[in-house]
Amino acid sequence: LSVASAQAADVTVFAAASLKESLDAVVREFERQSSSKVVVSYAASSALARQIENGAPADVFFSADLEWMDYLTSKRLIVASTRTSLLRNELVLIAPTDSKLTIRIEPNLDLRSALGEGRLAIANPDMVPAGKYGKAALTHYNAWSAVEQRLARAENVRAALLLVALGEAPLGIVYRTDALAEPRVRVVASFPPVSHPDIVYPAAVTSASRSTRAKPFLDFLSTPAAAMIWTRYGFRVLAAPASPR
Amino acid sequence: MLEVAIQHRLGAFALDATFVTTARITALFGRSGCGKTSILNAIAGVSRPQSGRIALNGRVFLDVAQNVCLSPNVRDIGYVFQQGLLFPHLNVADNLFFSKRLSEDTPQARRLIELLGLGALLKRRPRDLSGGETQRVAIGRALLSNPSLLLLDEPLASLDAQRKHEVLTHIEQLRDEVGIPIVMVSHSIDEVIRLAEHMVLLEDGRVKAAGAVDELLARLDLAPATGRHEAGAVIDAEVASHDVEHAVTLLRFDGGELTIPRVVASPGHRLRVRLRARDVSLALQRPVDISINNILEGTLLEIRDEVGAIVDVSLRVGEARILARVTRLSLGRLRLQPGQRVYALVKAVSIDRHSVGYA
Amino acid sequence: MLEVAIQHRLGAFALDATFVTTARITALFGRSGCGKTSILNAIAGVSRPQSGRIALNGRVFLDVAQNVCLSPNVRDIGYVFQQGLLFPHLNVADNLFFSKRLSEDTPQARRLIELLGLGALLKRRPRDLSGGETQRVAIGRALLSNPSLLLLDEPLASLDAQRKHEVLTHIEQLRDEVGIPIVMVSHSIDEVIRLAEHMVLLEDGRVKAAGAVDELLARLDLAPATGRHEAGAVIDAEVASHDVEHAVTLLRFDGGELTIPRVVASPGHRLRVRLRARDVSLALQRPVDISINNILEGTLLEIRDEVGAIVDVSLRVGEARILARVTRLSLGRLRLQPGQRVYALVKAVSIDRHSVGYA
Amino acid sequence: MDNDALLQIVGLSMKVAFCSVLLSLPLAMIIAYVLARYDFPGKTIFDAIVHLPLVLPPVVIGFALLLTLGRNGPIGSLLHDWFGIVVAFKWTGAAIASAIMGFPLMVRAIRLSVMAIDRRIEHAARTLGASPLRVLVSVVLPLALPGIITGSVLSFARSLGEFGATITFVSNIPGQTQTLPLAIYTATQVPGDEAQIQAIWLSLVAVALSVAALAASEWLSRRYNTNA
Amino acid sequence: MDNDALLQIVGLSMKVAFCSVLLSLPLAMIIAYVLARYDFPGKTIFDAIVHLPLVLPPVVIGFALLLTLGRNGPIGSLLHDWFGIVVAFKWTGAAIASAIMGFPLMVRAIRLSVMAIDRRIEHAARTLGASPLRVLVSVVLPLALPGIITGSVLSFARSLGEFGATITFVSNIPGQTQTLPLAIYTATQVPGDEAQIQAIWLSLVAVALSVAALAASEWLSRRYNTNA
Ligand SMILES: Nc1ncnc2c1ncn2[C@@H]1O[C@H](COP(=O)(O)OP(=O)(O)OP(=O)(O)O)[C@@H](O)[C@H]1O
Ligand SMILES: Nc1ncnc2c1ncn2[C@@H]1O[C@H](COP(=O)(O)OP(=O)(O)OP(=O)(O)O)[C@@H](O)[C@H]1O
Ligand SMILES: [Mg+2]
Ligand SMILES: [Mg+2]
Repeated sequence: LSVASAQAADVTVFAAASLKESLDAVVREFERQSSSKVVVSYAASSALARQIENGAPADVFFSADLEWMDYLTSKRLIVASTRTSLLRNELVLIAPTDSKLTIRIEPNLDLRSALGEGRLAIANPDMVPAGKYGKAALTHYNAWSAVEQRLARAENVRAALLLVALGEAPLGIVYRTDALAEPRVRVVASFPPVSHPDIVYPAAVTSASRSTRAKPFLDFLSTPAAAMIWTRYGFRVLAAPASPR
Repeated sequence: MLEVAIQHRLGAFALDATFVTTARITALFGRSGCGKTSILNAIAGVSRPQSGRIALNGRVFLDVAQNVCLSPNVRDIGYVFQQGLLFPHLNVADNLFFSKRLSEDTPQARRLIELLGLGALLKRRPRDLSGGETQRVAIGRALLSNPSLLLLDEPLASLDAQRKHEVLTHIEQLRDEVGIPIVMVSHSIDEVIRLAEHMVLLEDGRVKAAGAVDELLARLDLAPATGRHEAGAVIDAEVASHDVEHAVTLLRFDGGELTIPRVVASPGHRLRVRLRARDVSLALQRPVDISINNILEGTLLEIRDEVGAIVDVSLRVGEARILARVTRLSLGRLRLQPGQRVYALVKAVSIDRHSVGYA
Repeated sequence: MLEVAIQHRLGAFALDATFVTTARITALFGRSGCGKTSILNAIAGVSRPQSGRIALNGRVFLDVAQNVCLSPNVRDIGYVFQQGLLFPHLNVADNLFFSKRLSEDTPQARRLIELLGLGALLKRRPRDLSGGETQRVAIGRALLSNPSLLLLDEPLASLDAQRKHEVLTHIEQLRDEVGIPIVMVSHSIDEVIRLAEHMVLLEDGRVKAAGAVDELLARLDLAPATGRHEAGAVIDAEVASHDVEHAVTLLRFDGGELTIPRVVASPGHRLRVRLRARDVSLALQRPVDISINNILEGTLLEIRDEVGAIVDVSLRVGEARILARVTRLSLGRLRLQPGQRVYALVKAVSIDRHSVGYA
Repeated sequence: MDNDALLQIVGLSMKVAFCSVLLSLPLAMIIAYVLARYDFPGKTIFDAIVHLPLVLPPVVIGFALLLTLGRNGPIGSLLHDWFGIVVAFKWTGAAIASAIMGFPLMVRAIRLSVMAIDRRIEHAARTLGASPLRVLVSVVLPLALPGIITGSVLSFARSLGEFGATITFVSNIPGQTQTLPLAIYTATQVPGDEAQIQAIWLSLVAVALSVAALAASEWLSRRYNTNA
Repeated sequence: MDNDALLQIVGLSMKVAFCSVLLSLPLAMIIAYVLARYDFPGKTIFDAIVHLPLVLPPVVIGFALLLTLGRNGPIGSLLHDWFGIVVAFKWTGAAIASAIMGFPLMVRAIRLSVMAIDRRIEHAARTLGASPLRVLVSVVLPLALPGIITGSVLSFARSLGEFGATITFVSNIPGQTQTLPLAIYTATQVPGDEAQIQAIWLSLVAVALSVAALAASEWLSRRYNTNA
């Protein structure tokens, strides 16, 4: 084992799996600047929330989903005052890079005919945030009932992305950040923010945290240095740096 | 004393066997499927009869009524199974010494390994043994467990004559020196006669007859079961002297003298000698210049009338009774009648080691 | 004609056996572990020798040099394995008819099932059979495969005498009626003598001697291997007449006549009669008034000098040679010398079914 | 969830589980036999490939399936172009995923039983004129039955619980590919008591199915038991 | 991912896999023996409970573990209050999760081998004075070795691939609970070629580990083979 990993972490972050790449980059920057050690446990927001509920040693919860953050808030498992909505993402319609499809997002959107025999790849709209946003957007354009039977409901947004990347699905709905990172897909269209609830990534320090570095880390996530990284990965930064207490 | 009284059903087969034996060696004899193995299994405790009682020298192994059933491992029994049943994962040495009652470097163990010819096989796995080798290891394993009762289920079936003789000799020694009682199954009446004193004759799961081997063999009603050609009589005799030059022993009994190939027994020692009817001829006059050494004078007692070529005739020689087997042709030719004075001719060479037992 | 010439190594054991036999029944004889089963395995094709050749009536089963090795299933061999090896998942009937060569309702099959006493067991699983029952099913299974060569590896080891006799009779019938050649392993020289014509004597994986059974048994150098007490001679005789009243048969051979218990053979038929040395006594004068029926005049040829009580003596009776066994004591008493005229006394009752074969 | 939906899920799960067992059984038997009986160069590697579905996270297997059996995958495109067969997003795909996930379990169980067979019994069958194929069918298979039953039970049970590979390969389409484990998973992903109760309820259904499968297997192995 | 991190993940996975096998082996042997040898009322239910980890989606098992062995769970709080032991979110918890997931595989394999043992061999041992315990240790266990080895290999392999229960129960904390399958999963959650290459690379490591385990098991079973 390397010395670095053997040393106990100063901050343990529980973060949604879809944040992996960008958060890793931010963490590296934070570690460089503050010479403290941060470890991140990536998993589904739901699992992480349940773990925090059951005594997980998390200092910071960084969710892709408001609902699970609300759940923890209601159980007083996070320090409400530290909760911030850090990032915003965009919902896009994607197709394989070589696809010739062109679609305009407009009322009475006809995705059904664009799909042909294929399916629309989307994260499970019953539970996964990206799916829920997608369902809201399609409903907004009266397209939901036409495609409801033609969905490829993936376990998460990455799986939906992969379905499109592999050409299994001619179209998919994912976050812009995902679409940017995957060279085998191209963005066909973006869903205007009005069509769905705000896609925000909330973060907070947990009530159980005893780490003195937790709050500084949370604050670092909204520093300009961090913001540069977030932007590079396609996020939009929402919050201004919180003032130290 | 071994007391067995058990009842058990196995499918269509009903075992209901009761016998008591105080003999050093008891033979279970009967046709294939008559229940011999089932009885040994019950005695060893590897199967549990539905009802009954088994006790050895007063120690109760099983008493279903009292709900007593000793575990096989505390019954202290050496059992040579019909199928060998070696431990396939252990080599021969580990099989032999599984019971841990004797260690590999006791003289006793070394002698037995030598006797069974297992010295070169000790590191072999059972799957690499021949049929006879397997059987010998099974015998060795049971004997090395230093049992207080030995159960042998056809242990000699696939041994060659020489090895069989050696093992039989060893079993006799165990019987005589160590005094371990033995219950054995054998299909060879020769083996039974040679070794056993007591015989339990089984038929279809029931005891058809039980008693001294000689008695049972002399009973003509059991002939179909025991094999007719083995009819004979046993004489109790005393060692008179040895003729070292000719390697013969002279025996005396109240009907006369018997010359037999030399046996190891000091003068005065009592022996049981089995004279098979088929080895005894009759003459009306004492023959001369004949190689037959034993010519016994006696009285013809009874002629057992039968159909076929062969007739068994009983005589009294002194106080002893012996049987002679002749053709019906000779019977007529010599005009043999009960009460007649006759000479019984017994070849010394026909009385081999197999026919002599220590009383 | 069966030709076997194989070499194989198994750990420390080296098999190197060559023999040719045209006999109807060939016996492999030898001590435990000498390689008998290994040879049968090679003939059946269940093991493949490292080098050598096996052929039956010109059909090559194996020729390692030519890279020929017939599959066991096309060799058309019935093999009764030493361990039975029944199919544990099939009931007795399915075991018996596994080969599908004969169906359950042929008279042949019914007769065999009857003979082997398996009628009541047909629906049983092998695990519910006794030792002897297992062996009988194994015999039945091989016989019902209608083989053109039968291999028997101690098939009678755990059968009672009566069943053994019945099975032996059946095997003799197969030999005589169907003409299936048989190679058998047996540790009982009685069985070998009764059944086999040709004998292959094995020692440590090598053929120590091979040839006609009688020849081999008469060779004194092989006595330790064949068992001394079985020494004897075989006489070729012709059925002269039957005495129905006394149930005996009169045989004629060029040294005289022999009375034996009745056999089923018409006058003129040639028989082979085995006279065991231990059943033959000698006299210098022709005894009278004696129950012994066969008194043959002959010339003493040779006295095989040995230590111990017993001496074997060979005589010429006509053109035939017979052996007599007497004590050294009698030898001295009668002052027997080669060239002397003697009478050989042979009890008729000692010539039982086991001693008579059809030539 | 209403009764119809539940029935549909259970029916689909049973169909997928049965078909996955039937699908994998023949190949598993062959491979188990080969692994039990033959030595060949690269056997360990071959064995490792058989174990792959166990060793890799199910999601990876799902991806691999997608890459090979998907419409653009090398095998998937062949199937589609030549036979018009599409398995992605179909219950057949779920059965394939389950079959693959249960495959190593099946192979190992059968292999264990084949290795326990006394080869001399097979030799006996050969001398009785049985061809190698007949020996396989009439002797080896029946004697390996305990392993075949155990392997089938394991594969069936695995199928009832298979989640990662299935959802990745054929997605989670109610009525088509939403098997019991997918439904259970979906229920666990929603906060709140109601969803939790539903998850527990569905789990009990899965347990009931497995009890039925186990009872059937016990009955079978008792019926064809060869070892007292 | 650098070499140190990889080594750490591999080391942790091996530790977890080994410990999970060791952890489950004794109990699996006892349960396999009981299931192979005894009949009792409720046996099928008991058997079903043993199969539970196979039948339910791994996430459900992980969730159940979290609820019972977590710090607030009935057993977890006992462990913590009485012995100061915490397994949730520790590598020990990962080992427990793996052990439970591999448990039915282990039990079934051992049970299969125990059922193949000729009971008369045990009887022979009893007549030679061996107590039931000695028979178990000196006869049954060695003769069940093929099943024990197979069961251990399956459990080990399952541990190398276990994802759902582990990530749910102990989360995915690098250096503490991030085993190989979790690392592979994490890599698959990142789009793009680089991450995909990393996922494949990690998968190959898992395969290499399983090849090593299989080679070891083959060697073991060859060494102690009782059936020619
Ligand atoms: N795998 C093996 N490794 C080493 N030696 C072996 C192996 N298999 C058999 N042998 C030896 O080969 C010899 C011949 O065995 P085989 O079974 O042919 O004997 P057999 O003549 O049939 O003896 P038996 O009368 O006892 O059945 C024996 O000494 C046996 O120990
Ligand atoms: N499980 C069973 N079901 C039905 N019958 C059985 C079962 N086990 C044994 N038998 C029958 O019980 C009888 C006695 O068997 P046992 O093994 O005691 O015979 P045996 O006298 O030892 O015979 P052998 O000399 O052939 O070994 C046999 O007829 C056998 O068929
Ligand atoms: Mg028996
Ligand atoms: Mg043999």
